[in-house]
This record gives sequence, C-alpha cells and structure tokens, in this order.
Amino acid sequence: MSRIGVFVCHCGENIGATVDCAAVAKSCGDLPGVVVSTDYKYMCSDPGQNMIKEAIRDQKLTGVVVAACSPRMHEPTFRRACAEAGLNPFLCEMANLREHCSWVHERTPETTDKAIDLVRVMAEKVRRNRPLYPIKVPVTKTALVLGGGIAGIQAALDIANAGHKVVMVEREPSIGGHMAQLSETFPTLDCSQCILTPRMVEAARHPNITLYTYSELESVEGFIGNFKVRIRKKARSVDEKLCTGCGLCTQKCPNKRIPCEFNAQLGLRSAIYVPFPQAVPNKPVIDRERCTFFLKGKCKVCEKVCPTKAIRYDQQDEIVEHDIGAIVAATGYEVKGTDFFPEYGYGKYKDVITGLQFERLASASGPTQGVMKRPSDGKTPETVVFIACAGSRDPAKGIDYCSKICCMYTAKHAMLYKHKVHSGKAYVFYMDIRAGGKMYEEFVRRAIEEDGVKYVRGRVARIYEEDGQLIVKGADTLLGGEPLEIKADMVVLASAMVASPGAEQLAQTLKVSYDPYYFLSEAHPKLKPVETNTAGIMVAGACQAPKDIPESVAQASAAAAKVAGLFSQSELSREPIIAVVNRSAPPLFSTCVGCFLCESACPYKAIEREEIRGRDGQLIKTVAKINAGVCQGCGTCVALCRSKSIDLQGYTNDQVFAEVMAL
Amino acid sequence: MRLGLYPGCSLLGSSREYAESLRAVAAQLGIEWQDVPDWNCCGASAAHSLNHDLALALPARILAQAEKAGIEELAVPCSACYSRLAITRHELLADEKLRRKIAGIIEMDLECKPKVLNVLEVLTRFTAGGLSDKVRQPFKRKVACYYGCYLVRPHKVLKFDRVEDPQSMDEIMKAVGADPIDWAYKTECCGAGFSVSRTDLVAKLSGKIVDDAVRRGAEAIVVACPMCHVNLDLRRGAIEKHKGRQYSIPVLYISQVVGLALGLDDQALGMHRHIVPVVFSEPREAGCCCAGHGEAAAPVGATEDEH
Amino acid sequence: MSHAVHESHQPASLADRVLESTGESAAQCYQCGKCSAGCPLAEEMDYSPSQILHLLQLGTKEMEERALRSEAIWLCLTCETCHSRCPKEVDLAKVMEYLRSESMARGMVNPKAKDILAFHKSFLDCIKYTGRLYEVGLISDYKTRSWHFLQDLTAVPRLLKRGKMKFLPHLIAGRAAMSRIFHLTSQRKDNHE
Amino acid sequence: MSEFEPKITAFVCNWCTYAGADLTGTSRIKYATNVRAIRLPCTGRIDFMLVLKAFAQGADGVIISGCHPGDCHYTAGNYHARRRWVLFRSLLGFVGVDTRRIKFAWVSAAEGAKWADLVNETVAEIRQLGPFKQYQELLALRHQPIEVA
Repeated sequence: MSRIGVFVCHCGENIGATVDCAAVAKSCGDLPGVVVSTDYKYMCSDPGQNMIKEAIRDQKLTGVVVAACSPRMHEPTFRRACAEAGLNPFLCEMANLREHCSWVHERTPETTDKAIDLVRVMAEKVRRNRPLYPIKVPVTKTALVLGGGIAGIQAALDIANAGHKVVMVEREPSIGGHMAQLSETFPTLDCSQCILTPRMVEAARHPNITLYTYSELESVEGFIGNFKVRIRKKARSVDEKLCTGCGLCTQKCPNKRIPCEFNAQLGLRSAIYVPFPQAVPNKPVIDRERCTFFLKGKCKVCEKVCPTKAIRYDQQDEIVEHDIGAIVAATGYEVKGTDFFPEYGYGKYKDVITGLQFERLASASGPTQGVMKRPSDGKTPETVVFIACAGSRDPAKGIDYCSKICCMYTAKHAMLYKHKVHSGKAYVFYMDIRAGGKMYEEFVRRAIEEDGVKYVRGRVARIYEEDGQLIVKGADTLLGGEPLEIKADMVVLASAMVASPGAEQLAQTLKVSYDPYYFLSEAHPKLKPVETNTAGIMVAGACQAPKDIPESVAQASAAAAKVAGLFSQSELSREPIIAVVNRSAPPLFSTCVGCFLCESACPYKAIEREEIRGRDGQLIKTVAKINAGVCQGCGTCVALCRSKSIDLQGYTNDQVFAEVMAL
Repeated sequence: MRLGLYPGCSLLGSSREYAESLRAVAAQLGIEWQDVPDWNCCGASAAHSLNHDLALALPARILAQAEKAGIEELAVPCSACYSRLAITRHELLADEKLRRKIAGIIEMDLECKPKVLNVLEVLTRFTAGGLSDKVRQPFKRKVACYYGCYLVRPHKVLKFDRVEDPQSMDEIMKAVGADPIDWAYKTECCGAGFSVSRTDLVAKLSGKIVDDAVRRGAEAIVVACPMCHVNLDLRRGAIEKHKGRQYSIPVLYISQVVGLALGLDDQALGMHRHIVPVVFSEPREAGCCCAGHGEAAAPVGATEDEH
Repeated sequence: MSHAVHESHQPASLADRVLESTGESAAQCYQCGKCSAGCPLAEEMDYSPSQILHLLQLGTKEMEERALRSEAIWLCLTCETCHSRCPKEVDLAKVMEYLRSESMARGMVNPKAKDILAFHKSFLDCIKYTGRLYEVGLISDYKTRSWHFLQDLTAVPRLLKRGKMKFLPHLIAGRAAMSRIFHLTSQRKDNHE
Repeated sequence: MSEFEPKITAFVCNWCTYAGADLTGTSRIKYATNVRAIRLPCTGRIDFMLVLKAFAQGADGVIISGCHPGDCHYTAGNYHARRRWVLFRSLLGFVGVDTRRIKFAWVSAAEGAKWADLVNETVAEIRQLGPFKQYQELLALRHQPIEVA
C-alpha cells in the first residue's frame, strides 16, 4: 500500500500569488495513497526540505511528490533530500506548478484546477515508481588507439602521459601516416618529417604505449569501460626481436620494381622493404604478394644476407587480445587518385599527379630528392597548373563536401614550386579560396603577391596531351567565364579527401555511426565533437571529416582528454533510466519474441541478442537484451516493441499510462 | 591674414564668379592674397591622364614659383588644382630622387615648402570660432554640400576631413546659417574633365547628383570646384535631356554663399554669371533673395538645350 | 619584390612595369570587386576596374594587350573612389594612368577613346604654348581634332554673355620654361616595341 | 459555462519541448490553462496507444511535440516519432477520428513563445471542432469500465 506525501511549494509569490496552494494541498490529501499533503512557502529551503525528510521518517512514506518549480531545476535537490531521509531518490517526482502553471496563467479557479491535475498525475506515477539504483560499470584503464598518423600519435601520447596504458594499432608497417609523406606544412613551411619523427619515436618508446604496426583490428566486444578487442598482427615474415634494421635485405632484394606506396607510386621499392628511412619501427616486412619466393618458391636472398637470421618465411598472422576501457578511432583518410577523373585523363597522363604525389616530388626525401622534375621524362616543368576542388564539391562525382585542406596545400604547392623553379609559371584554378585559420589567408596572399602565383577563378573542364604538353582547358569566371587555355608541363590535382579504405567496416566493427561518405559521426556536431554515439568510443582526425594537421592534433588531444576523464574513476556511475527486457519464468522466459525491431531503432546499438538455452544446451529462443553500459534511455525501443516486452525504467508503460489515465 | 593664392585657369574664365566672390569675401574677412607670380596651368585633368612626369612637373613649377615668392601657405580654390598641387607635393616630398629629377626638368629650386590649402581649410579658419559677428543675412536655406572627388581623395595624401561623408563644408554652411542636408552624393564624381569630350557621361553622373539633391529637398547645391560647377551648372541642359525632366536648383560656389551671408552685393559675388539662374522658389525667412539679376529669371527650364 | 627578381631574365610583364613605375602591384588585388562596385563609370566600361587588374594578373601578352586596348582605361576619371575604398589599398587610378601612357606609346588607344584623348591633347597643347588654359583656344583645337564642329555651339554665346570666355589667351612670362618642361617630359625612357 | 473549454493532453520530450515550455514560464508568456503536459524522455518514447488512451480519458485534443529534426538529444528519436505519427494519422483518419485533434509540432528549448502559440492555437482550433464525443459514446455503449493498460 502506497504512502505518499505531497508537498506544495508557494515559491514565495511565484506560485502562491496565482495558485491557491492551500486548496491544492487540501484537495490532494484525498488522492488515493496520499497520507500527507501540505503546503509551505519555500520547499527548497532548509526548513522545507526538513519538512519532507521528517514526513518520510515519521509517516514512513513510500513516495514523494513535490509540487513546485520545474524538475529541470530542483529535481536533484529534492531527490537528494529524500535519499538523505532514507527514501530511494527515484521515488520522488516533481509536479511543475511554476513554469507550467503559475507563471503562464492568471489567478483563476482554472489555474488552481490545473495545478491539482498536475499533482494528481505525478501522484499516480509515484504510486507505480520502483526503487532504482545507479548503474555501476567497472573501467579498464587501457585505451585502444586505432591509427598511427599524427592524430593517433597525439592521442596515444596524451593518454600515455596522463598515466594510462595505450594499445596503438597501425595498419601499415610504420606509424607516421600521411603526415610523414608531406614535404613542408602550411602556413609555416615547417618540414613535416622534422616535426613528426620525434613524435613517432616518442610514441614507440613510451613505456605506457604498446605498439602494433602492420596490424588490424579484428573485433570489438563489450561496452564502455569493458571492451574486449582482438588485434590481428599480420605476418611481417621478419622476427622483429632479432632484426636490427640494418637494411641489407632491402638492398640485396632482387625485386626492386614495385611502385612505392610511401612515394605515392612515384618511386620504386623492393619486395622486402621499410616504407621510408625514418620508419618506426625501422624493421622491414616482406610484401608476400610481390616477393619472388612467395610467388615462385625460390629466391630467399634476404634470408641469405640477413646477419641476424631474422627472416621468417613461415611466420603466421597472430591474434592478440586486450581488455580496453576506451577507444580512439584515428584512422585517417585517403585521397582520390588521378584515375578518378575522366576529364583529366583517367590517370593516363603521367604528368597529371595528385597533391600527395606533388608532396613527394617536392620532398627532399622523395624520389627526386626534392628537385622539381616531372614524372614522364624528368624535365623541369616550366608551367604548372594546380587544380583545386578536384573531385571535392562535385555532387555529380558523389562528393558534395569541401575537402577543406586543398586551398591551403595548393597555395603551398604553388609556392614551393615557385621557390624551386624561379622562372616557372604557376597557375591555380580555383572556385573559392577557403583560408580560414590562423595565418592562412596571409599565406595564400603571400603565394599570390610575393611568389607571383597566378590564380584563375574557374574549374578546369578538360586536360589532353599534345606534343608532350598538357592542354588545360579552363575558364576565367572573373572575365565573364571566358575560356582560358594553358599549355602546361605538369598538372597537380588537389584531389578530394575521402574516408580511408575500410572505414565502413571499421565503423560496423566499432558500432559507431558514419555519414554517407563513410566518415565516422561525432555524437553532436557542436557539443560532442569527439565522442561518438557509442559510449567510450572517440574520434580524432580526418576519419571524422577532412581536416588539417592542427585540427587533427587538437581533436586528438580532446579525445585523449575525454579518455583521461573516463579513466579518472575506477567505476562508472550512470543514471538507471535505461531500457530493460522483461524476464519471466520458464517456459516463457520473456515475452520478447525476438523480432528485433528494437535493434534497428536503437541509435546507440545497445540492443544485444541473448540466447536462452535449455539444460541440454539446446537453443530455446533468442531475445533482446539491453546493454546497460550503452543504453542512454530514450525509450524509442519501448514505443516500438510489439509485444510490450521492453520497458524504460523511470518511464515505464505502467507509469506513463497511469499519468494519462489520471487526467 | 596673408595667404598665397594660386587661382588656376578656370578662375580667369569659366568660373570668374568664383574668383570674384572669393576676393570679395577675402576682403571682408581680412585675407590678403598674394598671387603666385607668373603661374602656369597645373595640368589637371589632362596631364595626369597622359604623362606622369608632366603631371608632376607642371604643379612643381607652381610650387617653385610660390616658394621663390616666399609664400608659406598657398590657398588653391579650385579643387582639381588643389589635388594636383597637394599630390605633387606629397610625391616629391616622399621621393628625394624624383624631387631632384623634377627640379631638373623645371630648372628651379624645389623644396616643396609651401603648404597647400583648399578653400574649405581657409574658410574653416574663420568659421570654426563662429562668424556671428560678421554674418548679416544668415543664408537660411537647405543646401546640398557637394565636395566631389578632389577635396577628399586620395585621403592618405590629402589627410583632409573624413573620406566618406565629409563634414567641413557642412560646418561652414552651418556657420553662415544654412541647413546642410544629409544626402548620398556628397563625394560621387560629377564626370570631371569629360565635360567637353564625353558630355553624355557627365550628364549621367551629374544628373544623379542633381537629382538626389533635389529629391532630398535641397534648395541649392554648394560647390568648391570650378569643374564640378561647370558640370552641374553649364551642363544642366544635358542633364535635363538625359533625365527627361527639368531641375531649377542653382549651383553656388561656397564663397558666394559665405558672401551672401556676409551681406555682400550679388553683383560683387558674380551671381549673375551662372547658367542656371539663382532663383529660390520660396523666399528665405530673413533678408533678401538674390533673384533676377540682369535677365529674367525663369524658374524652370531656363537653360537651353545643348547640341 | 621576389617575383621581379625571379623573372629578371624575362621581359618584364606589364604588371611588373606598372609596379616599377607606380609602386602599385596588380598581384595585391584579390578580386573582391569593390572598386567596380563603386566606380561611377564601371557600367560604361568594356572591362570593369577589377577586370583590368585581373588582365594584368593573368599577364599573358594577349591579356596585357586587352588592357592596353580597352576603353576602360580612358574612362577612368581619376576620382579615386576605388582607391579610397580598396581593402588592399591598390591605387587603381595610378595604374590606369600608367596604362593610358603605355597605350598611347604603343599605339593601342581604343578608337572609342579618341574624343577623350583629343581633348587631353588639345588641353596640353594649349597650355604648352600659352602657359595657361585658354578655353576658346582649347575648344577650337578640340573641335578640329575631334571633328565635333557643332558641339557646344549654343553654350559659347551664353558663356560670352556672362563674361566667362575671353577671345585672347593669357600669356605667361615663363613660356620658354613651359615648352622646355613639355619637351623634357615627352622623352619617354620606355622602349617597348 | 458560456464556452466549451477543451481538454488538451500534451506529450512532450524532456530535452526540447519541456524545456521550451519552462522557458515560456520564465518569460512569463501567458497561454490557455487547458493543457496538461506529460513529460517523456523523447518523442521516440511515445507509444501511440497513449494518444488513444488520452482520448478515451476524455481529451478533446492532443499535442505531441519534441526536438526539431536533426536536434534530437538521442540523435533520431524524433524521426521515429514522426514516422510512426504519419502511419498513426492515416489509421486514425481511417477509423473516423478527425486528425485535426492531434497537433504534431517541433518546439525547441529556445522557443518559449512558440509553445504558448502552439497551445493557444490548438485550444482555439479544438474549441471550433467542439467536444470529442465519439469515443465516449462508444464506451457508453459497451458499459464497461476502462482498464489501465
């Protein structure tokens, strides 16, 4: 039998002047289950709270309705007061007599009637409230960082420096990511490797960081604070412990005609290779798809020359498992290749290259040692055309968005080119110049005003080859769209930045949502820019959206701060306002019929499948199960459940229908 | 007060009334003019259209002549001349090599000492403290102060008044009892030196100016530049033809308005020399209205069609 | 001016010559169009003021010639409205002035600008011989050059009536100095084709 | 009683419309007393049986209001509500309920004035439509008490 106390607050004149509080208290005293009903000037004051506490103790109340201001204002106050008096805080509800009644109506009998209705509704609800307890979730204080580019390195270092363990997984044989490929960085023209490589070494040597390169995420189970991840270490075919990184194997490898990924296909590498001289770890891998021994069964030159006998042709992929508390996805991006552009020759012109390839051409560690030579014949290009928005902002090509970094790196490329070829002519075809960022606009103007780069507003329609030159057919919209044809020796496409290959699969493995372009989605575009909808999983860098180095680093540090915040406690405490699937005695076990409509509706992927098996291990039925660590309590599943088998604690069907029936 | 004066060619011809009124007002205010001896044309606006060195050398000779005569402050009533002299002085003072080169061309000493003043700067010296003791017949009319281009631009060189919506002429007008209106064409170009060669364009540009002044209730347009005056006054016929309507609003030199307020005789101020007769549709509250000098003052459409 | 150094072995572009002669850099312009928006005569021009700068920026021979052959450079009134509002502080009037003189030197004056040019020439001839502007002489000289014999026929009697025109020129004493000035400043050092 | 006073039940989400209605209060914007708001975490939680029960209980009109599309605190609950509403509306129409009796709206936490307008407009409209009697008449035919779900 319910014993409910109703406490009507005057809030000074705020409620009292409009609502007849005494009448409300008197009328509510007659409601079923109500044993105390009283009014007071200021319920939230100490005497007011004490009045509630005393009533709880003296009258052995099983439920409390405070009829005062908005629950968004003082619900925590009154629930704490109840808890202090020994009543489960979730047995306390508030009726909003101020914001929803006294402040919005005149002093009339109808207003007081409405106040009584509002209290009655909550009294009916409280009669059906059940004690609830905060959900405690233990936290494993180890973070998984996916991706070893600048964002991943930054996040890993920040978390590790905060004193937590980090497991870092990189798909390629070395960390460093795209930033390692860049020649100089805008707007300062810092040498990219000079600022990156110390960070790479620091990450690899950090006592709190376990680094897995040439490895991929295999699977993720569990939830915030309690993930179990499996990582596939691909076979390097080299014993990393024995290898000293002397490089003899790569020098002697007879197969050196393989397009080099690090040089964006502009250079060649051997079948056993280290991606680049500053690689971390500086240990080679054998490219089994191209190695003569793996293809034809003989060669083994590397094994013969290796002074420490570190070559392992029979090495197998290895699966390692880790308990993880939080995950930072920093898997980066890719750029569209020249073959993406039919109008620019489907990639068949050697001297039409991507921005990333230009980085390698301009880099002192690149295939030309930084000397400006065009790929086809090694000639110094005297006229170079740079095309911005190559693929970006092109809905017809399926890429509606702006790749954000191209305006800046194109200005940088044109500038670097002019620095290297003083007599050269650099044209940039652009639609808009988007140089929002510290010192960015100034940088672009420098390219134009000091280095004499010629900017033409218009998009290039077509490129074709004629007598060893590229005919670039553009237009100048500032001259009214007049056609402008330029004979170029080389063309650089600021090709669109796209999600890294496998991003969709990764998102599904992590159970985080992603946009139509396979960029991972943040939980809120403004207020939760690094969290995802899946609790405990953060995003950093260009896997979330195109961004430049400073932004990637900033987001990585933000993600690390979120992880450190999560790891600051050994247990997570969450409000118990979550969904639950009912259970009942055998042979029914649950009214859930396993339609899993709820699964498709849940924005948090909190619905799991639970197999109910008999003693013989035979599957009886599969029912839905809510992952309490993941559920956020929106209740969409409840409304959708056909068999009414899911309910939302705090807003159960029983409670909510009773509220409606009380009206 | 003794000031150097560079009258400029127009003041001897098409803008005689400017010269006459200026000398009459100066006498009242106690200004003693010292004309630049044997002055030459400053070259505006043809020289700087065709030949940069010539555009510097012609004003440079004027500056050198003034300097030789010991003039420290040189008043230049024509704003086109003012602009050329001030810009030349600025450029030569900023570039020693250029100054020596131009000095060589004119074969004179050229220190660019004389400070160049426009007519507003000169008048402001008297009106800033209020003119009440000298104003006999306040010019109680709504006036559109038209500054044109050369008084305010280029601002970095002239450093005179504010570049958009200048105020100095408005202040002078307030000092003589007039009511300067707020309007949109204060510093828009009238067509300047195209008066003869491209009268069509002048009609278009000046038409906008006259129209805005009339639309906002001005009773007179006040100018400080002979070229502006020619375009707004002499070219009124072309303006009316272009606009397809007639405008009777007179165009007065600032010195004429000040002169009227000081109680000077219409004849002495050259009021009869305007093409658009100086007639006001409503009598001013106090004092005489300067209507009907020499010829019948037809209020509207007095100007004959040109071409 | 790094690019001037870089390209020193090439024939200087028109933009470079403008920079050298006037100190105004066409590359400074970021084509916002504020000059064209405020120019009183932009709508009369074949190329708007910002387009003239853009032609210099493009810097090909064809584009440079288009600028020099344009009517726009002759329609510029030097009113400096553009300059006073330019966010990049380009003194476009100075650039126009340079383009006009080079256009004349290279015989590229736009035919539509002949009246304007005729007037300027008459004006300068007039002061060359008398030292001051002699309006009757100017008008008659201009009419002869432009063949506009009937223009302003009605204005003259009205000017005369109001005492605004004199039949005899003012002759200044320093006429020898004037003719020397004209002689010295007409010797252009530019020697392009 | 000179005029018919409709009874309106509102189902609102905690994060946008409930907060928006709080703002109406703090802004002291007055509106009709006819509405009673039931607070739910999200419009996605609204089981449309609740709407039927409200009518069964004598409501003359119902307001359903949550976050604007794209602003849902739970990412997509309001989209689910909208989709279900579209289906439910045609069903209601099919069984003969005047669908004008249900207002589906978006009121954000910043739209205090909009909430007042929504309530006032709904009250005015329902007043024109008159009392909702069909359900009660049906129930009277059955002579059966209503059970709580």
